[in-house]
Amino acid sequence: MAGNPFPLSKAELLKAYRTMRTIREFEERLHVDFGRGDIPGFVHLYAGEEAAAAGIMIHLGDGDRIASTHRGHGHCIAKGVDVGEMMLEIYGKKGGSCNGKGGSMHIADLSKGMMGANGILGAGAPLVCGAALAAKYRKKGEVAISFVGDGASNQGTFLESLNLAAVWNLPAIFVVENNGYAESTSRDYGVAVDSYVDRAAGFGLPGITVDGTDFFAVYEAAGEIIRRAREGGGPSLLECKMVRFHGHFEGDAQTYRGPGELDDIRANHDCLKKFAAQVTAAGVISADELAPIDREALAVVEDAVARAKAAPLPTVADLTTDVYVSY
Amino acid sequence: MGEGPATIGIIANPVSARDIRRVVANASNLQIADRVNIVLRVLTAVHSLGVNRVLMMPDRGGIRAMLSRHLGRERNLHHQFPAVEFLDMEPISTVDDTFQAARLLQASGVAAIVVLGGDGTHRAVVRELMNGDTGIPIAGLSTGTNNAFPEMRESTLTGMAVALHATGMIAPEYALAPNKLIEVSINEGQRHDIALVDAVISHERHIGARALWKTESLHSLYLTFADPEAIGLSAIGGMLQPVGRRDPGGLAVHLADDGASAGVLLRAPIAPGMLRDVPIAHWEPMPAGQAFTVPLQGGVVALDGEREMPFDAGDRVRVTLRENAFSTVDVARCLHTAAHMGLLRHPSQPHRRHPSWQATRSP
Amino acid sequence: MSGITPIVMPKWGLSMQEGRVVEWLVEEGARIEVGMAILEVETDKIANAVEAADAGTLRRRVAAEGEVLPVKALLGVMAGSDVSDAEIDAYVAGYVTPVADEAGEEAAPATRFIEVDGLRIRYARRGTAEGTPVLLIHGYGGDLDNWLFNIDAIGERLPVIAFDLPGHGQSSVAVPGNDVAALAAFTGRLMEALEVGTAHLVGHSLGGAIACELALSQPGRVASLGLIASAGFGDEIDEGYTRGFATAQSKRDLKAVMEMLFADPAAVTRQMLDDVLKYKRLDGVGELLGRLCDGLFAGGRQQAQPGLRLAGCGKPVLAVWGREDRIVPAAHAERVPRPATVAVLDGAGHMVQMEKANEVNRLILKHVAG
Amino acid sequence: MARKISMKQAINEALDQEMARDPSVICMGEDIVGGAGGEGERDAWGGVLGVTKGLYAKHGDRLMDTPLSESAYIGAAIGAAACGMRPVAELMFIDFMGVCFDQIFNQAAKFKYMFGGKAETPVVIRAMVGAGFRAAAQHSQMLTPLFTHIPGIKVVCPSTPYDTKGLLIQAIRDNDPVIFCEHKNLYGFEGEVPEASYAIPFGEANVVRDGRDATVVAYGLMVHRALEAAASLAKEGIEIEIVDLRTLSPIDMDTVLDSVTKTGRLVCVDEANPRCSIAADVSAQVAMRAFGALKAGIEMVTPPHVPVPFSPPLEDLYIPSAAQVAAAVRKTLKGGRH
Repeated sequence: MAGNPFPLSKAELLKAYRTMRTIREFEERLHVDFGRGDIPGFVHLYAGEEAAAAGIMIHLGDGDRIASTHRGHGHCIAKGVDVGEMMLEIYGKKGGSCNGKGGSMHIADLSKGMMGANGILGAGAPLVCGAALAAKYRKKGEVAISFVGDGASNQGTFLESLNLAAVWNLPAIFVVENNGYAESTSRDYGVAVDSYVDRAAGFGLPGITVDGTDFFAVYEAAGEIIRRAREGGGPSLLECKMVRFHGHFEGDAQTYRGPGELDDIRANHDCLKKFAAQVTAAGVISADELAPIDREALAVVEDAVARAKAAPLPTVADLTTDVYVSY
Repeated sequence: MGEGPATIGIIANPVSARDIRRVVANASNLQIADRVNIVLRVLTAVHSLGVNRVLMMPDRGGIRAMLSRHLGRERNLHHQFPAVEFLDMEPISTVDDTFQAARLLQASGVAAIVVLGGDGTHRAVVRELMNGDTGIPIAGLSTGTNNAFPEMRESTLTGMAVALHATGMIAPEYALAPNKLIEVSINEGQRHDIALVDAVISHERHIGARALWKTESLHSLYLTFADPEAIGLSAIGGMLQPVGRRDPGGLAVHLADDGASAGVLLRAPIAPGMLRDVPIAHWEPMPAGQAFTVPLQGGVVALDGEREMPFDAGDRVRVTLRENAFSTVDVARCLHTAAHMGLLRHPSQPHRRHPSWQATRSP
Repeated sequence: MSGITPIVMPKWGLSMQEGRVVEWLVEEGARIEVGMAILEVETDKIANAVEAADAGTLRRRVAAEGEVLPVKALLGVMAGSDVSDAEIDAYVAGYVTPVADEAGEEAAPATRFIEVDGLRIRYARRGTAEGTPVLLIHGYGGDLDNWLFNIDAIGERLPVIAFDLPGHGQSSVAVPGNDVAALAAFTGRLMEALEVGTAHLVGHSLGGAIACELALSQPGRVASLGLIASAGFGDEIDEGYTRGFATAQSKRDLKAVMEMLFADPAAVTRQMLDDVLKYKRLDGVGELLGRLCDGLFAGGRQQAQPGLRLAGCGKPVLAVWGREDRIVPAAHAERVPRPATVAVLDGAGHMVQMEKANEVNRLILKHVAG
Repeated sequence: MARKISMKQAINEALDQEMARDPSVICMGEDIVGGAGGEGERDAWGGVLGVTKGLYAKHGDRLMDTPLSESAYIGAAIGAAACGMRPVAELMFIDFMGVCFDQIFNQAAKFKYMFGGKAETPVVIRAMVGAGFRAAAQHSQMLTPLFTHIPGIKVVCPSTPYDTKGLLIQAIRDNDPVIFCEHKNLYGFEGEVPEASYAIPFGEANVVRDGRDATVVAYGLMVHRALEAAASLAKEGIEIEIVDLRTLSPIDMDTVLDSVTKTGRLVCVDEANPRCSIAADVSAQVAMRAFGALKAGIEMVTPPHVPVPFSPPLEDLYIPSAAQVAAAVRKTLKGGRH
């Protein structure tokens, strides 16, 4: 095989694969540990959706901001948030990304441009308008990206933000991660016009729909959208049609799905399998080169879990820090 | 036909006109609401002319959900529609949905298939129909980005023409027209596909966001027809040497590596909102049945505007034009024939607002 | 109405418009000597005693305790025994608080600004037109209102000029330097700008050190030195005050610091704190005071002691301390080179010119009269 | 010196000076410039009551008119704050908070704590508060208790032009989100304000009147009602001490407790509805922490627990009056254990 047919170097391809594989291992491990009762609270897993996070975030630097959703682990990892600190946070331990005060739904690391997973659906969109406004004042070509699910795209905040971003011509990008379900409710029921490109069009924004399980489709579309925003072309919307391997939250039996749906998703729409097939078929990366990454990702996650389990819990002294306390 | 209920199929692609050309070239986006309205107008038209059953492709892109809501409202208002049934399939929001729908429609024996989409959607339907060899005609409605193949026409009129054919009011020899296509074969049929308008060879070797719009990557174009009024990569041929939809043969265009080595530098509308200078090396007629071997070591074949078939050095890529490959409903001829024959004239029936038309065999 | 002497509401400072009668200290019919405290009056800034300017008998308390009255309102009547009660009744009934007089006085703004070396300096001119002027120099963190009980009293005899040092009061928030020499040099240039050739310098605390330094470096500008709780006579100074004043943010913190200035902490009123806070909150003041504190009082020690070099300077020197001075020890009075008039007053702290205003005013007037 | 300006001018001056001092300060809001996109005058309004008039000429595009889209632009202000800007967003009327409340109480208020102290959200949201404008139930509320309930938000409600300028400057420099409540009936109120820039620290109540007989705690317009009451009570020989809270979060309970310890009696005056109000909060704190000092029951003077009515006589009845404050003081003086 002569040459690399992809628009990324081999090293970049390996990095993208590592990102996706790390997310997958992280989420699958949480699925198991949550089931065992090791993890407090709610977790919402990103497994199955990795190609979107990886395909978009590979274009970004720390100065570019993202605001995530309740299903934010994948965005965090792809944006460069430390996996060990994330695991500590999810276990509610000291030293976590938020010192145990945020948990799964609120992991943030502003030094990495990660403005937080968000427990309020649709809340990230206005924040991203602000981040994009700040970027516009800074004039360094930074962009800001709001992730939103198909369900939360019905929130007024999201729709208002499309308008605000358009009228202020902000370097803001709205990524709709359309996995077909708002919690248990199908988009067929909950979305009057099940096209996010149409919603963008209603505000005069260009929109693209891509197969969110295809890393390369996401990569190329996101690249164009981000370049456009960096150069002053203003906001756009990217709809990634994708699949969710797990339930809305852990513990969700997913009885709302059709028969065989989950098996089909895992068999035929696994973005990691697709990626591996594409790069091996092209002869750029061999299966032998991917295997060590799989092992390393697993090791990273296992190490993070071990450290998280061993880490100290916050104490009463932590209860009243990081906020001013009146009387 | 003409005996029993006349049935047609509709395949409406919810995600055509959604690709990256919205961002890079201000291409239009036809909203789901508009696509649903187009379908509703087709339904009204075919019902008025005697089609009382329509089979539709289900989708997860919003058309089925909105259409179902709208049909409910229309029925509340006592508007008349044919029975609309969604095919028994689980949509997965890829081109496979179109393949499966075409397969099911073919099996159900519909008289014609109305297709809403661009060149890519029509290609997918035809590809599947080619496997079945039933000769079911299609009628295209432009709802895509590049719409060289489907004609720009009000959907009501297309629906009328389809009904005139489906009910047998106009015989197939008058109602239908033959079409060319291009077959692409890699390694003697190991991989095989078709194009309705253009098979374009690009140096790019990955599929990515599918749409092809970077002219510097183009190697050669194989065209079934080349219309100066068309948009898309076939416009390159259209501006060099027009070849009609119904003319015999096609056109092969070979691009130069750069402007310096080009015989001609041609400015062509290669996508909506995008004119580019394309360096042309030479072009030649493409007689039917003659295989052209692509002299490129590794690249991708884009079919009707979308990257589909990557190939490596050593892969043997051959391109062949086929004539009379499949049928389309000739809307213009149907409507002119109907006018000429007075098919839509009928005695005044004040007590019936919605006459149910009896199929009338045409001369 | 010969023989009737009115006791009126005094005007203490530039902004006083009214005062509240706190307490009468003398019974009707009692004999009053010059300088005797007759009654206590409180303004929004400070409480003080109204002292007798003339001798006589208190015949009538006109103002009731607790009453708020404008400046120059009639508070009481002194008269000899030859004056009848009816005459006093008639006098009280006919007394009109002279607002017109006040309006005339206020027609010119109480303070003005002058630019010196690019700094905007607030100053006030009071007193008579003729004579060698008295220049009042306040201390670290103070302003010209520190002289509110003194400026008009001294002004009865001589022209008086008070000003806000650079970085203080309403002058620009900047200083020509963080040491006594720079501030003295600046004061000399201010005198030049104000066209004051020679003046009696009266300085309080840091202002005293500035006056000493000016007397040594530019003796031609100085007629005499009046040094009130003066810095410059040793290295001791209370760092808790100097640092605390610079850093205090809240009214609560500031109150504790300000109370160190007075023998009687109750002298620190809410209004006084508010005024100081208004100054301290201005952008840059906190940092400026910090730098000034670092320069003047590094390590909690006075860095310059020009007072100790006054011997043989040939200028008449008056030095006054409050015995309970907690900032600059009253013991420094002993270090003032003789010949000099030295007084240490009981019942007063560092702000002796406020707490014992009448005594300090008498000492100054006697001193400048030569 | 001794320059007198209105509260409205004080706000304008604070914004002007902070924008000049710090390039990261930006202002946004509906019609804060006015006339955007039209063919008429730019800076047509300078805010619905002209508070920001003239700033556009000096600071240009750092003042941004927004669409009528409170969730989006308040959220954007918060997002920009989290990314290094110091936005001052004007919400016109605090009553509009309902449409963007999530952005304030779930986002801005929480970031610092929820992200383990690693995020700052230095945003100021200015809004008009208070009744008396014949603006009825949706443009007249005193919603301060809604915000004091939420940890992480600072809440300011000044009563004088001097305080307004210093507190607004502090609000802009503060690293926490601040709800800055401007009483619309005080916009025209004049007072001495230094021309230079200054900041008044949060959490420091101001004793605006000394008195020995009873403590009256108030904020905003109610401080002036308390002062009116004080003047009439003084004629009866009753001297009340008035504590202007100035900032409601953080709240300076120490000053309140000091005063109550001195006077032994407390009247809380609040323009907010009585349930769970600032008055109720202060009363509870004093009862809890200074019960021994109290010589009589605590009195609250608030509107009735009804929406703000429109008809002028009804609205006048709604707003606590000086007479009501004086009556409450007399009542607490009559009652008592000593």
